[in-house]
Formats: sequence, C-alpha cells, structure tokens
Amino acid sequence: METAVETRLAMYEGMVRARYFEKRAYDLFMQGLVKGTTHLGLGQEAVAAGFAVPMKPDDMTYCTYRGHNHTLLRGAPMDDLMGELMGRSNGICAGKGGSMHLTDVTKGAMGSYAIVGAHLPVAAGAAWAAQYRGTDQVSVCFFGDGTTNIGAFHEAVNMAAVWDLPVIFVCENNLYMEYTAIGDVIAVEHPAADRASAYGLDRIIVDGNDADAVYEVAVASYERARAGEGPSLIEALTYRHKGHSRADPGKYRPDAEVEEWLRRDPIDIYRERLTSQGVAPGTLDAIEAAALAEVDAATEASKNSPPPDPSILMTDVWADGGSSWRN
Amino acid sequence: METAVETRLAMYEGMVRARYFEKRAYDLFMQGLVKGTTHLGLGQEAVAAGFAVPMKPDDMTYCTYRGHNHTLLRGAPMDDLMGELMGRSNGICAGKGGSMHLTDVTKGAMGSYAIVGAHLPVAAGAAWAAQYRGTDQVSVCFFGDGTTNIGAFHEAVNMAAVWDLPVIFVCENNLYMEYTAIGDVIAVEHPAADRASAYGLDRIIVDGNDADAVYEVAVASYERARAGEGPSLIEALTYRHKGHSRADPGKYRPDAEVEEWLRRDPIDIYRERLTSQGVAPGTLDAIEAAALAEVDAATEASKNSPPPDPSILMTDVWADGGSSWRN
Amino acid sequence: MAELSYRDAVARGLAQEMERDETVVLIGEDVAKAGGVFKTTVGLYEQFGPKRVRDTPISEEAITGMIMGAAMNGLRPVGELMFSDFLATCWDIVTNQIAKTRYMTGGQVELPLVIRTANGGGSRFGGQHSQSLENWAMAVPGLKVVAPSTPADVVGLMAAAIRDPDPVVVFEHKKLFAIKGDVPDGELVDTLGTARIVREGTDVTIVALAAMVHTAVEAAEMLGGLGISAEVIDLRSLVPLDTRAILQSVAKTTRLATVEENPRLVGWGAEIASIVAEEAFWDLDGPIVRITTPHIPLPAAGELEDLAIPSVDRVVDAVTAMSR
Amino acid sequence: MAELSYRDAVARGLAQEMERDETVVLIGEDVAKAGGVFKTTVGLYEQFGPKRVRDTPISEEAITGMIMGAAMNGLRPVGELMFSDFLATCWDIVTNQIAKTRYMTGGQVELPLVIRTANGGGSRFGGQHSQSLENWAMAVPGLKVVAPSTPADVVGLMAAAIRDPDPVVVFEHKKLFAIKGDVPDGELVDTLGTARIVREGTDVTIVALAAMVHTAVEAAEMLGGLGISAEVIDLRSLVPLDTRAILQSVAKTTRLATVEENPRLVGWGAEIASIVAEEAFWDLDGPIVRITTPHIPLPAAGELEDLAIPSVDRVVDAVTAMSR
Ligand SMILES: Cc1ncc(C[n+]2csc(CCOP(=O)(O)OP(=O)(O)O)c2C)c(N)n1
Ligand SMILES: Cc1ncc(C[n+]2csc(CCOP(=O)(O)OP(=O)(O)O)c2C)c(N)n1
Ligand SMILES: [Mg+2]
Ligand SMILES: [Mg+2]
Repeated sequence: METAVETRLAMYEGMVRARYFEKRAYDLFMQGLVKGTTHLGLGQEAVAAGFAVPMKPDDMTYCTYRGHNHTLLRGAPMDDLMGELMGRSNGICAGKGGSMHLTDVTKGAMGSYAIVGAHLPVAAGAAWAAQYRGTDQVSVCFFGDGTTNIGAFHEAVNMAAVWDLPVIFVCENNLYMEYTAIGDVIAVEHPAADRASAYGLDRIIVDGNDADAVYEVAVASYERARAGEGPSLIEALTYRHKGHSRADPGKYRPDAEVEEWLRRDPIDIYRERLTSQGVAPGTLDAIEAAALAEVDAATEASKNSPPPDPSILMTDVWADGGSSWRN
Repeated sequence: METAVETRLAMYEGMVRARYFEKRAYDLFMQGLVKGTTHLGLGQEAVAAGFAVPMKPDDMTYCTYRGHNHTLLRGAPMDDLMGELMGRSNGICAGKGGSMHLTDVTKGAMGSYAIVGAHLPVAAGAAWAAQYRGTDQVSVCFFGDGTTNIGAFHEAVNMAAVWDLPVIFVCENNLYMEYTAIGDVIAVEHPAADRASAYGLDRIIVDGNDADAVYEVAVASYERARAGEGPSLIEALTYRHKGHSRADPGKYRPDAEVEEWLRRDPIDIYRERLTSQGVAPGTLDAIEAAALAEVDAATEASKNSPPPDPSILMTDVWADGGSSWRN
Repeated sequence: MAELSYRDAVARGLAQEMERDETVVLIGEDVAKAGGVFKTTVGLYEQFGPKRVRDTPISEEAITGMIMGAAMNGLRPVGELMFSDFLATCWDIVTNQIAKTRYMTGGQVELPLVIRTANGGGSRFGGQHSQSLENWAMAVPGLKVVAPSTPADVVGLMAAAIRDPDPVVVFEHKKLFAIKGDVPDGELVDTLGTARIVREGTDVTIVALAAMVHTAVEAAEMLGGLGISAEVIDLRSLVPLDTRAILQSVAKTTRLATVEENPRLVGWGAEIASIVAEEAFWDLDGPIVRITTPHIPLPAAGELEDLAIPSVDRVVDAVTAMSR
Repeated sequence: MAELSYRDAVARGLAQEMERDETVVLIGEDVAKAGGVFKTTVGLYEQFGPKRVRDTPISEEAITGMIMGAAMNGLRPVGELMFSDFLATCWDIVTNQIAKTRYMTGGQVELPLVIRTANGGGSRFGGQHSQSLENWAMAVPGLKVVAPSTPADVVGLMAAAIRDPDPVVVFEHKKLFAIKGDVPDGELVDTLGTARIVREGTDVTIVALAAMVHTAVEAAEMLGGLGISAEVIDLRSLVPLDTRAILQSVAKTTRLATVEENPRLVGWGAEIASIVAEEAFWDLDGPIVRITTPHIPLPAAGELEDLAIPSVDRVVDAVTAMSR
C-alpha cells in the first residue's frame, strides 16, 4: 500500500508550514508581539501531518494549548491564527482565545483546550454524535504523555471503548510534561500504549517523527472507526525541540538527548526520504518558499490588524450574541 | 501456612456481627427508625473480615457508604454505629455523618466516603504519611466495581504505584453499580484486575466469599506494603444479597444469579468449613448468640439515646470547635 | 389539566422534547433501564429506546464532556448528574469547558445542552448528598441556571432549557419530587429569566427559589395573620435573572428578605441583596435580611438538618423582626 | 528588613515553616527540581530534599486527596495547584472531602493542610488560566481562604495558614509575583481573619483583595485629588472574615464600594455588600457599589483583558459617581 506522492507532498507542506509558523510565533513572542504564553510543537509536526492529511473535511480535531500545528493543518487560515496569537482583531477567535484556544470550527478544528485532559471526553462526545447521526465522521483527539495520568483520560477512553465510538486518541509522547519527565510519574514504560489493555484496546506505538508511519497508523484507525469498530489509542513517540512554553530553555533535558532528537527532525528526515525517492529538490524548495511567504504575509497582516474593538468584550457569552444575565 | 483457629474464629465472629448488625439496620430502616438511606454489605462480609482481622491497630481503613461492615470490624463500638444510623446522640459521628459517613479514627476506621472514588487518593495520602514518617502502617481502601471507571481511581492508583505507597486498593466486585451491571460499562472482564497492569501492578483476583482466601491475599499485600514494595490492587469477587440501598428490591438482577450467590453465602460456607474441620458447632452458636445479643443491646441503647442536642449543629466545622467565619 | 408529581413532571418535560426533536438524547447513571434513581426518567427508555436514553459508567467527567462534544456536533443532549453534589467531580468540564467555549472561540461554538441534577437537603442523606449548589453555577459566566418549584414549572422550564441554545443547569429539588400539582395539557414551553409573583403583598418582598418557595409562601400566610403583608417571588431561574420583578416589588414594599437553602456565604441571596442595595437603595426602608442555612456542611440527623435549613418559623421570625 | 519579591516571599514563607516543623511537606507539579512554574518554590528542593519537596504526575485529584490523607496521618502538607483554574479539576476533593470531613465525623478528623494556587488575571493567558476564584472557596463551609497582596503578607499569612489546624486555600496572585516589598527579618507569623486598613479616609470605604488592593490604593490617591477621602481596606482573608473592620469603617465613612477581580455574580463583594446592607444599613448614606469584572470569561487579548478587570480609572469613576 503505497501512499500517493501528492499525499506525501501535502504532509511535507503541512510540516513545513507548521514549522515556519511556529518559529515565527517564537520570534514574535521574544519581540513582545505575542503576549501571554505560547506552546510550540516544533519537532512534533509529523504527528500533525500524518493525522490531518488523511482526514475528511467534516472530521473533527481536538487538541491542546500545543495545538498550532493541528489547527493549521486542518486548514485554518494562517493569518487568522497569527492574529489570534498576537491578540489582534483578525484573530481566529477574535482575540478572545489566544494561543491556547485556537479554533476553526468551519475547518473541523474543534478547539484547543488548555486544561489537561478535559478535551478527551469532549472529543468522545463529538464522536458519539457522529455515531448517533450516522455521519461517518471521526473525531481525533491529541494530547501529551502527561495527560495520561489525569482522571478525564481514564473516563473518556473507557467510555469511548464501551460505546465503540469513532474517536482516535493520539498521545504525543514527547517524554516531558512541563519540566518533569514522564518516566518519573508512571509505573509503566509507555504512558498511553501500556494503558490500552485496560480499555480492551490494542497497544499501538508509532514513530511520531516519521510522517509516513504516522499516516499509515492514522488511516488504519480511521478505517476502524468508520467501520464501527470503535476507538483507537495511539502513542506517537516524538520530542519538542524547544522548552515547554514561552522562553523555557528546557534545561532539564540532557544535552545528548536533545541532540539525538534534533538529528531526528521529522522534516529533515522526510525531505531526505522524498528526495532519495525521486522527488525533485526544487519541488520541496518551492513548498518551503511558499510557506515562508505565507508566514511573512500572515505576520504582516496581523501586525496591521488593529487590536480587538472594545465592544466585543461583552459579546458572545450567549447564543444571542451578548452577555446579559439580567433584564 | 495454616491460619490459626483463633484468627479464623475472629473472622467468623466478625462476619456474623456484621450480618446481624446490617440485618437489624435493614429492619430499622423499614420501621422508619433509620432515616435517609443505608447501603448494606450483606453477602460481602468475608472481604471485610479477611482484611480487617490481620490488620494492626494503627493501620488505616478507608471505605464507602457501603462501609458498615468495615467500620464495625475495625472495632468501632456497635452501639455508636447503630446510633449514627438512627441519628441519635450516641452516634459515632454525633449524628452528623449518618449511615454513609461512619468513622472511628481511634480504631483506624478513617471514614466512609460517599462520593464514588474520592477516598482512593485520600487513602493513598495516609499511606504516604506512613511512608514518610516510617510508621509501618498500611492503608486499606475498599470500593466497588463501578468505582474503577471514575478518574480518581486512575489518579490514585498510578500515584500510589509510582511512589511505592503502602496502600492496598480492594475492589469489591459485586457485579453491579446501583442498578446497572458493571459488565455494561467496561470493555474488559475484570474492572480492577484487568486495569492493574496499567500501573505496573499484579493482576490479583480473589474469591471474596471465602474468608480464608481473602485473608491470605490480605496478609500477602500487607507484607508487601510493609516491606516497602508498594501498593496492591486486589479484586474480590462477591455479591450483595440485597439491593443497592434502602428498599431497592434489586429486580434488575436475574433470579438464577441471585439464587446462585445466595447459595454461596460467605457465612454459611465458612461455618460449614469450620465445623467440617473440627470446630464445635456450639462454639459457633455461641458466637452467633453473642452477636445477636450485641445487636439487640445496640438497638436498645440507640433507641434510648436522645436525638442530638440542637447546640451541636454549629460545632466542629473548625478545629476550635465552632463554626464561626467572622469576627 | 392533569395532576402530576414533580418527579413525573421531569419525565414528561423530557418526553415532550424528545418527541418533537430526535436530536434530544439523555445520558446518565441508571437513567435508562432503571428509570433514574429518583424515578424521574421512568418510561423514557421504553418510549425512546437504548440509542436515545443511555446508561453510563460512573464517570461524571465523561458524562458532561460527552454532552459538550455531542452538542458541538448536532445533538441537543441532556446529561443527568444523579446528585448536584457530584457537580464537583466534573466541575472543570462544566465551568472551564462548557461555560467558556462560546466566548473563547469568538462565538464559533454553540452548546445547546442541559445538565439535570437532583439538588437540595431535607432527605437525611448527610453532607455529601444534600447540598444546594445553584449559587456555584450562578457564579460561572456562560451557564444558565434554573430551579423549578412546581410540577408545571418543571415541564415548562425543562422544555425551555432544552430548546435554549446555551448550556443550562437544571436543579431538580429532591424534597419536591413527591409534591403534586396541576399541569396543563398539551405542549408546555416556559421562558427562562422570568420570575413569578407567587403571592402579592405590600409590606415586604420575600425572594425564594425551589423548595424555599413553599417555605416562603407558608411563612407569608402566617405573616398575614400577624398583620404583615408579604409578597413572595419565585425566581425560577438565577441566570437569566429577572431583576425587574425584584426591583419593582421592592419599590412597592420597601423591604427585602431572601430565603436560601444554600450555606450562608456568597449565596444567590447575596447577589440579590447587593443588586437592591445598589440599584434600589433609596426605595428601602430598612435593612435587607438574608435567611440562609448557616455556613456549615449539612448534618445527617433529622433534628439537626431541620434546624439548619430555613424553616417557616425562622422566616416568620426574621421577617417579623425586620418589619418592626 | 529585606526587600523581597512576592514570588520569593512564597518560598521564604514555606522555608520558614519547613525549617521549624519537619511534618511540613510540599507536593505539586514541577514544584521540586524546577522550582515551580512561577518560580515560587525555588531552592526548597535543594534545601529540604526529595522526600519533602516532591513532583507529582498531572493528577490534581491525587494531589489534593493525598494531602488530605497525609493530614489525617500526622503531616502538615502543602499542595500546589499550578493555576487556581485547576481547582475545578479536583473540586470534589476540596469541597466534598477536605471541607466537610471534620464536621461529618463529629470533629474526629483534623486536616491541617494548605492548598496554594496561582490566581488572577492580567497575564494574557486566556479564559482557562486567568480566573479569580476566591469566591468559589468562600462559598464552601469548612475552607479558610487567604489572598495576600504584599510580600510581607505572603510570608506571614503563609506561615499562619500552615500552622492553622484547618484547611486553608492560599491564593497567590500571578500579577503580583514580580512586585517587591519590605519583609521584616526573622520569623513572621501573621493572623488569619484580620483585615488591614491600607489607607485611612473619611468619605468612602473601598474594600479590596490581592491585586485589587493596589488598584484601590492608586484610585484612592486620585480620588484624594478630587476631594474624596477614601479609606482602603485590604481584606487579606475571606474566611475568617474581618467584618468588624468593615463595619467600623462604614460607620465612619457611610459609604461602601468593593473592588473585585472575579466575575460579577455572587463574588465576595456581594457578601460584604449584603452584610453591610443588613447590619449597617442605618450607617449608609447611599447605595453600595460593587466594581467587578463583568460576568464574562476572561479574554486573551491585552486590550480586552485590561477592559475587563477593574482598573484604577473605573474605580475612580464609580466612587466619584457614588459620592455625588
Ligand atoms: C489539569 C491541569 N493541570 C496542570 C496543567 C498545567 N500544564 C499545562 S501543560 C502541562 C504539561 C502537559 O504535559 P503533556 O500532557 O505531556 O503535554 P505536552 O505539554 O508535553 O504536549 C501542565 C502540567 C494544566 N493545564 N491542566
Ligand atoms: C461521583 C459519584 N457518582 C455517582 C454516585 C452515586 N452512586 C452511589 S453508589 C453508586 C454505585 C457504586 O457502585 P460500585 O462502585 O460498584 O459500589 P457498590 O455500591 O456496588 O458497593 C453510585 C453510582 C456517587 N455517590 N458518586
Ligand atoms: Mg509531554
Ligand atoms: Mg458494585
């Protein structure tokens, strides 16, 4: 089963766009233009690409504060994402969400959730509605290794398994929570895979830095879900190149470990593989150049976008558009 | 490794006392003398006996609303327990707790908790303090099959495993939650045992209607805990003879299933075994008679005990004895 | 017009909405085959089948999280939390996720869901199964909060809650399950945010909710005998809040008392008192009095619990004292 | 006397108590080797070692449940919840277990524990990491609630909280971590339930807490320039509540305003307003005014967040208007 070259180029493009976008976000944070906090998925792009590319438009993605890449790869406009990070009025959430809450429902990017674990049952619920309505949608939920120790993980995976829901739980195991290693806080080796049997699920581990491998696992899990065979719990092994958030230098990580993983950069690996398999370097260069141009344009557009209008402070608490709690 | 006959008689006595106590509680509930609600452990006495008898006085028991038997078997005075069920001033919690919150800290009965799952981390915390202070105590935590699906279960067992805490998690699998079978809401066969590996723990299942078997498993887990080898998660297979609570007739259970389990009454089984192994029936009769007399006396004492004095409404919110939140 | 119990009114309200809209579904612990532990969902499983009325594991975060996700994808789900005390076990999902998602996404996400839960004391269940927690929900921007006091209101407000495009928490009062009342025939749909003047009066306004409405009305009758004419307002919903009804009444009576079952501090009564102390200060002819459960957990023993929860006598005494 | 940041004062208060009592232990996510995500526990791991300062999994129910159990068995544990918003994820443990256990057991169980948590907005973190939730804790009988506004108060109130035999939730304000202030040398132990008059005045009483104390003081300075003499009270703890300080001040000034960071409905300001409207009604010469964040989740964009949280200008305007 050979993956079509266009598909693979789409994954390459997705990874490169995410990479440039997040590098820029980092620079803008250091310049004080992105405020608050920001959690980068630099180094984890292959997971996002492998899962996003084979999704159908009405499939649903749930992710975390480390969700730039997932949201972008579902097709959310880069301008609006950048604007949201910068708190501008072009922001995808009108500036109300910020870096940790990127959402584009029109593209199936059903939200970025910033309380660890909370979105797992939500993703399961979306899958339940898909099952109930017979829509053939799948719901994909990304989360980190550390998230496997919170109660909501357990409740959601169990319920999804019992109800055979079309939801894919994807643990991006990047070896660390914030500043503490996952190995320090679990009694098994694999935070997600070694828990799968507790829910009657298969133990699935994939190289999260290999876009092709991720793609294959993703497609298999989607097929299973659409066939009514229930959820999958997948552990993707990967690494974040930077610290947990903001300006965290990530010093709690051994140098050798960081170096080793930087050598296993998913984009470098994929570029090499594609070219060695006959894709013209120029094709990939063009993708990179386009991505960079897109990031530049998004940055420019967002810099030029005004801050949110004060009037929106009081809108959209309720469906009537307002925030009134009284008459 | 033969269990001493006195130990076995203590277990028999414990089971019989619990049985008579709870039968009386049921009668009193039907007479309107026990108010609110009450959850009986009738049929589950062997679990309580097997774990309680080998405990040391300063070991700690944490249990649920279905905790009459565990609290009684740790040595809480029967009068005071009956008084608490009846909401009288002789109640072990002064009438403030009720059936679901029986506690006797002086006997190591560290409380009955009525929110499913909440006491698992609490029991782990008590074990952590034991480990920290080097007291050689174990903490034993009883809960039902349905409790294995709530987040607190997952968080507590994981943390206990990672910190090697001297805590024993005992799942009393009585096949039902309230009115729904456990089999309907899990994707594995054994709600606790089939989850143990997720925490690096052994898969332990015991016949919860066989006091000797429970005793052996309990002793082994205590030894492990005191040796610093960490927690155990034990699934005891048992059955409740009555409904979930109050006057629930338990009609959601197949007749044949109920009959089968009534035939496997832990007290009948144990009486038969003891007599067949040479214990004089008269010895057991005497234990039964004494237990019945104790229950009669406790009932009488509680009936004669006045309702709580109104003044205690406002006591014991704070350590200063009062409830004032202002000056 | 039929006489219905408050308990049966819950099922009737749910059935009415499930009949007209097949995206309305109900999940919770023991809600299906068993008909609910309070028998509030009896018959729904039989009428609507296992796909629409589903039992769940004991997983409150999953229950509330799942209805949130389902509401994002085309359903109008109703989730039952057996006791309102269990809101605490899924409070993150309710407050941080359900309540905030529309706002945080700039209005992208609509969450037409209902959380139903049995609330309140008086049943001798002890501190973990007796709380009145409407004020917890009221404190959270993004949640609507309903607490009916009569069978007819149960039906109409439940229907309104289900049809509402925003998340609504419906507090069903345990002590009221057995009461009966007339419920009009046919489809009933009420309006959230409308208080009801249960009893007119001219000397003092007594604002109450759920079970306390009945306490307040009884007290008002007795106060009448003592020459004090009390107006009783049943708030029915806390969010939206019918401040107009309260302010109008206080403008007439010049006095305000609130009767709350929740513990003393920062209950909904404090909000009402503060609104009146700010907006109707010049209407007032005397102090605002809050009658509440003391700031203690609820005790199990009947004699103690009855002392804790505001009684008719306590309301009569307090209102008499303030009217001197 | 040394100048210390609010952030460093947290570590100093903890270290002071850990030095004198080896039953004091600290657990939480990233509190040990990393020194806390807000760097509030820097140095404690090095000074007290891995047994007394321990990193946990991301398991807030386990963190709070474990400190409860440990407090039942001889320790005086301190648990950190990284952000106060995460209280929602363990709210059952905090409210139904920790808060109620002494009462429900008839006084058998003592729980000398502290939950520390970073609270409040202004950091552009968005709706799930910015809430001011002191009012949630205040609503729960059995919890003491502390929220310091200065480095010296952080040390003294932290020590008092740790020594207190009851469960205390200490809200550390994120926006204040960087502020500096003088802290006396030597052991500092403050008293819970004592408000402080930060600035004396005669025309109006402004009651504030944590970051809002600084806002209120700045506003009071400006009001002085406008001819309005404002007295500013820093509550410092909500439970116990120093009602005496508030009532005395209002008796003098005859006017009350509260400045709260939490959303509008049922905040602590409503409790204060209600107490005054009941007990000091005849002292008042005008409406009680609450200045709060509107009843909305907090937005992420700086311009919006600044509009939402009470500003100096907003306080000045509101107090000027009410003083007319
Ligand atoms: C309930 C909760 N606890 C703690 C946090 C703070 N926090 C944010 S991210 C994070 C680490 C999460 O680690 P992991 O799940 O591995 O995801 P990663 O950040 O590595 O992608 C923590 C502890 C939170 N947001 N929610
Ligand atoms: C968090 C929570 N959810 C629901 C309940 C209501 N409830 C009380 S007991 C019970 C069933 C518990 O089943 P199991 O754990 O098997 O224990 P058993 O009663 O069989 O001993 C339920 C659902 C509760 N007390 N707490
Ligand atoms: Mg991680
Ligand atoms: Mg059971």
